[in-house]
Amino acid sequence: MVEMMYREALRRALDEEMQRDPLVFLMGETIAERGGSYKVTEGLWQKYGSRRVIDTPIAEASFTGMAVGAALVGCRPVVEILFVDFAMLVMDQIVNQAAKIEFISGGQGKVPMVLRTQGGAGNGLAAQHSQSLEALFYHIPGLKLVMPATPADACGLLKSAIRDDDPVIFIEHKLLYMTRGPVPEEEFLIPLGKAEIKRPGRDATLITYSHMTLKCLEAAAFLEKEGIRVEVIDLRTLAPLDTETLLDSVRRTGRAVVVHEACKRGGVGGDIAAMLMEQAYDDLDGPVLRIAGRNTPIPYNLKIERACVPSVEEIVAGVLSIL
Amino acid sequence: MVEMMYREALRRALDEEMQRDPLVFLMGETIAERGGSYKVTEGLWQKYGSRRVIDTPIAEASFTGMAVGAALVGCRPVVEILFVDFAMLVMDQIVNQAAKIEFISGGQGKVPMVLRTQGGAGNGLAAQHSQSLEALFYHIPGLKLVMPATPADACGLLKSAIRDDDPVIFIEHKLLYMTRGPVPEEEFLIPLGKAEIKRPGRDATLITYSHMTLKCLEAAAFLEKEGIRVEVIDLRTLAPLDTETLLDSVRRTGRAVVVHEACKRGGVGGDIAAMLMEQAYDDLDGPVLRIAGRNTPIPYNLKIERACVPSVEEIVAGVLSIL
Amino acid sequence: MALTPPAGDPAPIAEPILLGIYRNIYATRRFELTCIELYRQGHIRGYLHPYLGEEAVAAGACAALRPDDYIVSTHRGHGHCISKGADLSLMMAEITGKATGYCRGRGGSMHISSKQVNNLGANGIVGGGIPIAAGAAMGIMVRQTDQVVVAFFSDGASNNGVFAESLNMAGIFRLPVIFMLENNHYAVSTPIECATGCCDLAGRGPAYGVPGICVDGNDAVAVYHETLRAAGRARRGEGPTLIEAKTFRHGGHHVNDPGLYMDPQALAEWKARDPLTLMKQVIADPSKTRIIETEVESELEAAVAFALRSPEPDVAEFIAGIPEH
Amino acid sequence: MALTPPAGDPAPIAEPILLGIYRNIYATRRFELTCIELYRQGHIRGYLHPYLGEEAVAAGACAALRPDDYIVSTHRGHGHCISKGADLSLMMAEITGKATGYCRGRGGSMHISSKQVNNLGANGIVGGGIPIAAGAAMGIMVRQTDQVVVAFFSDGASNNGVFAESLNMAGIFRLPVIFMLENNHYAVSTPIECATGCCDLAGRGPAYGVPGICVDGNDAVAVYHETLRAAGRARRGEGPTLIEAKTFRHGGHHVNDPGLYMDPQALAEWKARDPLTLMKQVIADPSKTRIIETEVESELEAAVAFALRSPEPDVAEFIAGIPEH
Ligand SMILES: Cc1ncc(C[n+]2csc(CCOP(=O)(O)OP(=O)(O)O)c2C)c(N)n1
Ligand SMILES: Cc1ncc(C[n+]2csc(CCOP(=O)(O)OP(=O)(O)O)c2C)c(N)n1
Ligand SMILES: [Mg+2]
Ligand SMILES: [Mg+2]
Repeated sequence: MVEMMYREALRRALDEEMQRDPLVFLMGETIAERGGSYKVTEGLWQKYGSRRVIDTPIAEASFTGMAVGAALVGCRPVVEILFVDFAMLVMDQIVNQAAKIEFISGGQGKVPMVLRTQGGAGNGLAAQHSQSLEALFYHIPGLKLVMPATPADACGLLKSAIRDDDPVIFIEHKLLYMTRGPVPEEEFLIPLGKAEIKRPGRDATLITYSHMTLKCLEAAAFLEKEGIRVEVIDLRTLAPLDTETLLDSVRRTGRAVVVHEACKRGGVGGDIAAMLMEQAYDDLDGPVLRIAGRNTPIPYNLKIERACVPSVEEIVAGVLSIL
Repeated sequence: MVEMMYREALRRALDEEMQRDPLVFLMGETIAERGGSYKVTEGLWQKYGSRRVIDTPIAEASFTGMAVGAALVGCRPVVEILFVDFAMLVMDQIVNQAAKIEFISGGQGKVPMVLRTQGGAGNGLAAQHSQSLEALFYHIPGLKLVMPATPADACGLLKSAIRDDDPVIFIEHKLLYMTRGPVPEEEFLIPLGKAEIKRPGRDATLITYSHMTLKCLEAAAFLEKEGIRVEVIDLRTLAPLDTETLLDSVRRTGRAVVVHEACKRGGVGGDIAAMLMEQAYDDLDGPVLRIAGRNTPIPYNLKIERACVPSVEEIVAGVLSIL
Repeated sequence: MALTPPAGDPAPIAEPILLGIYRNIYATRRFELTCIELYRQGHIRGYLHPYLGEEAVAAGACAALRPDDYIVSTHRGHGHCISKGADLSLMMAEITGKATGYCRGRGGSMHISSKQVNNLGANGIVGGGIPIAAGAAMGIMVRQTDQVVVAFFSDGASNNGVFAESLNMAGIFRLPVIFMLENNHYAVSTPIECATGCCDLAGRGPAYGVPGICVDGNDAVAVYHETLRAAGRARRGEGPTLIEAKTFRHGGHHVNDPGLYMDPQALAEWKARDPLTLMKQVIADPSKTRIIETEVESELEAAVAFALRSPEPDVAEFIAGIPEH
Repeated sequence: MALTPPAGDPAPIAEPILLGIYRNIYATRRFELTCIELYRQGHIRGYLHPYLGEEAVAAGACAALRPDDYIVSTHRGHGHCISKGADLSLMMAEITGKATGYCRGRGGSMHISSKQVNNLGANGIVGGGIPIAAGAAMGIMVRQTDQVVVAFFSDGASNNGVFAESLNMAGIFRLPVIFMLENNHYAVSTPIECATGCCDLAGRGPAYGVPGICVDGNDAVAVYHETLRAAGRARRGEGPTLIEAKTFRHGGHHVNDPGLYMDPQALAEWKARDPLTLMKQVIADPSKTRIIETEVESELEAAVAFALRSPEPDVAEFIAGIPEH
């Protein structure tokens, strides 16, 4: 194991895959010489040149559409959309094109592209740079959706995403780039579609992903001191959803809380809660609780921004409320 | 009461509101002289002229952005996006602009616009002209979301949507335009945010909206013959959600099924089911069931297209399965 | 039928190419008329946008391409697919929604594609194919082959932002893509004069650093020569070209649109310059065109028979293929 | 400070207008430097994109507008807001996230707006404001007033599709909007030569049927005259104008970007033509500029004091305002 930052782990994944497969290439804004706003692609332009690390104009819709086209002719493009908020400019290319082409072509065409982007609140960037919009992709058949929380997951899942033959939406979190964690020294892959029990427990199951995994682990550590052992499951991949791991855990613990930063209304938490109810009703000792972002755009001021997303205290209180 | 078609009822709403308020105007593709693809705006250009019934080029992103701008300076634009699938081209304008401006301006700006569009499968129009994408709007704070099922609701709700000071996404269904129903002769409004019990019952609650309302009513009529009395609630407005009417019904019946045409994964059904569980767990005699579209793009061939969305038989079977 | 262009510069055009162009114009014309008939009989559902009157653009352009070159098509895409060499039977099966069609009955007319002939697909989103074409060209750049891509689209799409963006990016990356703007003067019922204040759409090329030229879209040979020239530039790494091919629909926007809004005089003038007739005049020898016509007719007859006797997709199999979560 | 232009044609420019322009350039310059300081001290969070070096564009353009005209701004928007006449205290309170700010601390620098002076708002989405501006102009058309709208945006945004679409639509509807393209030659670190193959961005106007002109963006008086002319056309129902104002940032893209990638020679040349100095030379009388400077300094001092002593938004109140479902 080596310690590295989340962003370094992402860079390593890109580097290894570009090394391995000459058909992998990167496209995005100021990702080349400048190495990207969050420094994920630093050094790759120097190593792979301008044919494979491509700076684009501010034309998200079309360069994402171009990734679809490049994927259709056999490449494996990885596009970077600076903020998931800006992914709203590429919804046609993702929802109507990337997600549909294999289907409408009856399997003739494949779109093995990855759209890397980044979301979440916490830096005072206000309403157009702080959203959590994964639910919009989660609902679209034909897309895979990955949201890693740790450097190791970031590396292993990004590699798998690049090798996957479906379009993969890969959403990072702005507060995670500088976090550190152990990553295997040898090359490794983490399969898409597998959740991970990040902390085992028996009293309740906390189901979460991305940055909220860290908060759930903190909450679990706190609760442990009170003698409450909660299991923390990091989904890692949201679509396809690892229902098996979730059902298995909930059947053991009898209680579940879904935690995410995105707004509660219409968030993926509702889908997961409903699925658990439908499939494990008799094993549950009470309703599945959702702890999620408030139903509001994110404000600029840090104090009120903080009030928009779940805190460790809220998670703790939520768990206590259902025991 | 007069009998009219859904599309006539929509036209009447537009006509009455344009008559009443010179700041209401319409924008869209071939809506003027040609009266729109689904004939909703027929005759309005002739009556109100090219300054208020405006044909645009195929530039959805920008004409929707223009509606935002026109709303900001005091107008009440109603834009038509031919298919909700094409709304994917205007997500930036809706999610990042229309839904955010009142908030980020601290209330200085208001965006009283309506985006009328149309969704759903059933006509062999395939994967890019048949989607049900309301969940994408449902998740975004700052938007209202209306999906009427009957001519009367279409008329009364569209009028309220136009008068509302928030951006309203108003989604019609392609299979409803030619359906008929009674509409009050006198001018009337239906408030946003109020569900309607379209058929009272005591054995289970069917929660639905848009075209599925018709199928649920059919299912309920069928079940009645078996002596099963299901209550059918038509949400009409999805956001804000009329939780009160839903909770009240479910507390009476003890059983709930949410039915929608959109894909189950990440659909609004999960949110509603989770909300009911969270708030009425003790009144429920079992899990809230979701009957929804399959997790697939819609194919062209009619036979397999039909297999993608819930049928009356499936709804009947679903209700029977939870009794 | 896929046609191989002569190597080198646009020398006097060889007869097999001319015959191939005629074949594709004729096949498209007859294919479209047959589809309209099948639509009226209920064998075709959904949207059907005939390419009638515009056949020379696809036939001329594709004649200048190699089989391994790509095209990207539109909602009005039968002509592109045929001219790139697709099989009429597999096309017809798709358009009638059969399991044997190119897309297994899932795509239909509006989404027809053929991997076999490198047609990356029609598109139900106006303008949707333009960045896909530029991206295929970028893929070619990454793979370092000398293929080219032709993006077909019409005047309506040219007012959409993705056209400007893609043109601009193709220019800076010198992508091997040809933007083939089929200016048929209408987007549904909206005449181009009402959709833009600019005169020649080809003029948008230079605004984004891309050469733009106009060509008579009813003259297949002219389209062929311009495409060949542009393809040469693209293969040599000299970047994209915007070609505005001026043409006209012979009828409404789709099968159910009588197109009454169309300017009758303009329609008559364009019909007088019917691309089929024009190309027949180029060939000059009626015995040669007759052979082609006979061949096409029997191909088409076989295609219809194949489509009509083919099975629809199996519902249970379809459902079984859908992932549960 | 909002400035009223002289009625009629661009006669020799009246002194109060010149002084007003100088005031706005100076105020913007000092405001930005103060913001950078406050950012370093931790009073400002998030993104801060200074308008340093570009002040003459907003000052010149807004001097040609009436108070009831609208502007639409960008992420680099302080200069637009100041030149349209906004209150420095309410601006500074917003940028420091206070409840007393224009947007109640919810918007911050990137979303500053002021209804009071008809600034429809800055935008965090590059290009996001362009259709909004065209739409405000359409609103004016519907309401039948003679107001105009100025859309500020930069070279990066001009490569986004919404620019092309909006330009085209403004042209066909003859909307009273002025597209003020602040070509500062960079989009973050990307020089404009790498982002497009075309030379003068103003040339995109004619490609969409809209007149396009270039102006020296560091010469506020020149910007004023061109804006006045365009506003006159717009008010007379003659439609939109694209004005490309060439200018240059005096530093990096945002407060934390040293801008090392910038061409040092070009930077030196542009700095030698500092819009503040140029405008000072126009006024010529140092006693007059000194009075303005003193006034601005005390306004600014008051603004900072107001901002710093203002309360932050109340959390409980904020939460109470959020709808439950
Ligand atoms: C983004 C989008 N907007 C609107 C439509 C509806 N529509 C289908 S075809 C068409 C007209 C297209 O005009 P043009 O690009 O000129 O193509 P043509 O039909 O002339 O071949 C329209 C508006 C669509 N399919 N996609
Ligand atoms: C749609 C979108 N893409 C990317 C960004 C990130 N971004 C912020 S400012 C900027 C550069 C904008 O360049 P330009 O339009 O020239 O404006 P300038 O900064 O020069 O004023 C970028 C890429 C964004 N905010 N919005
Ligand atoms: Mg056309
Ligand atoms: Mg710039």
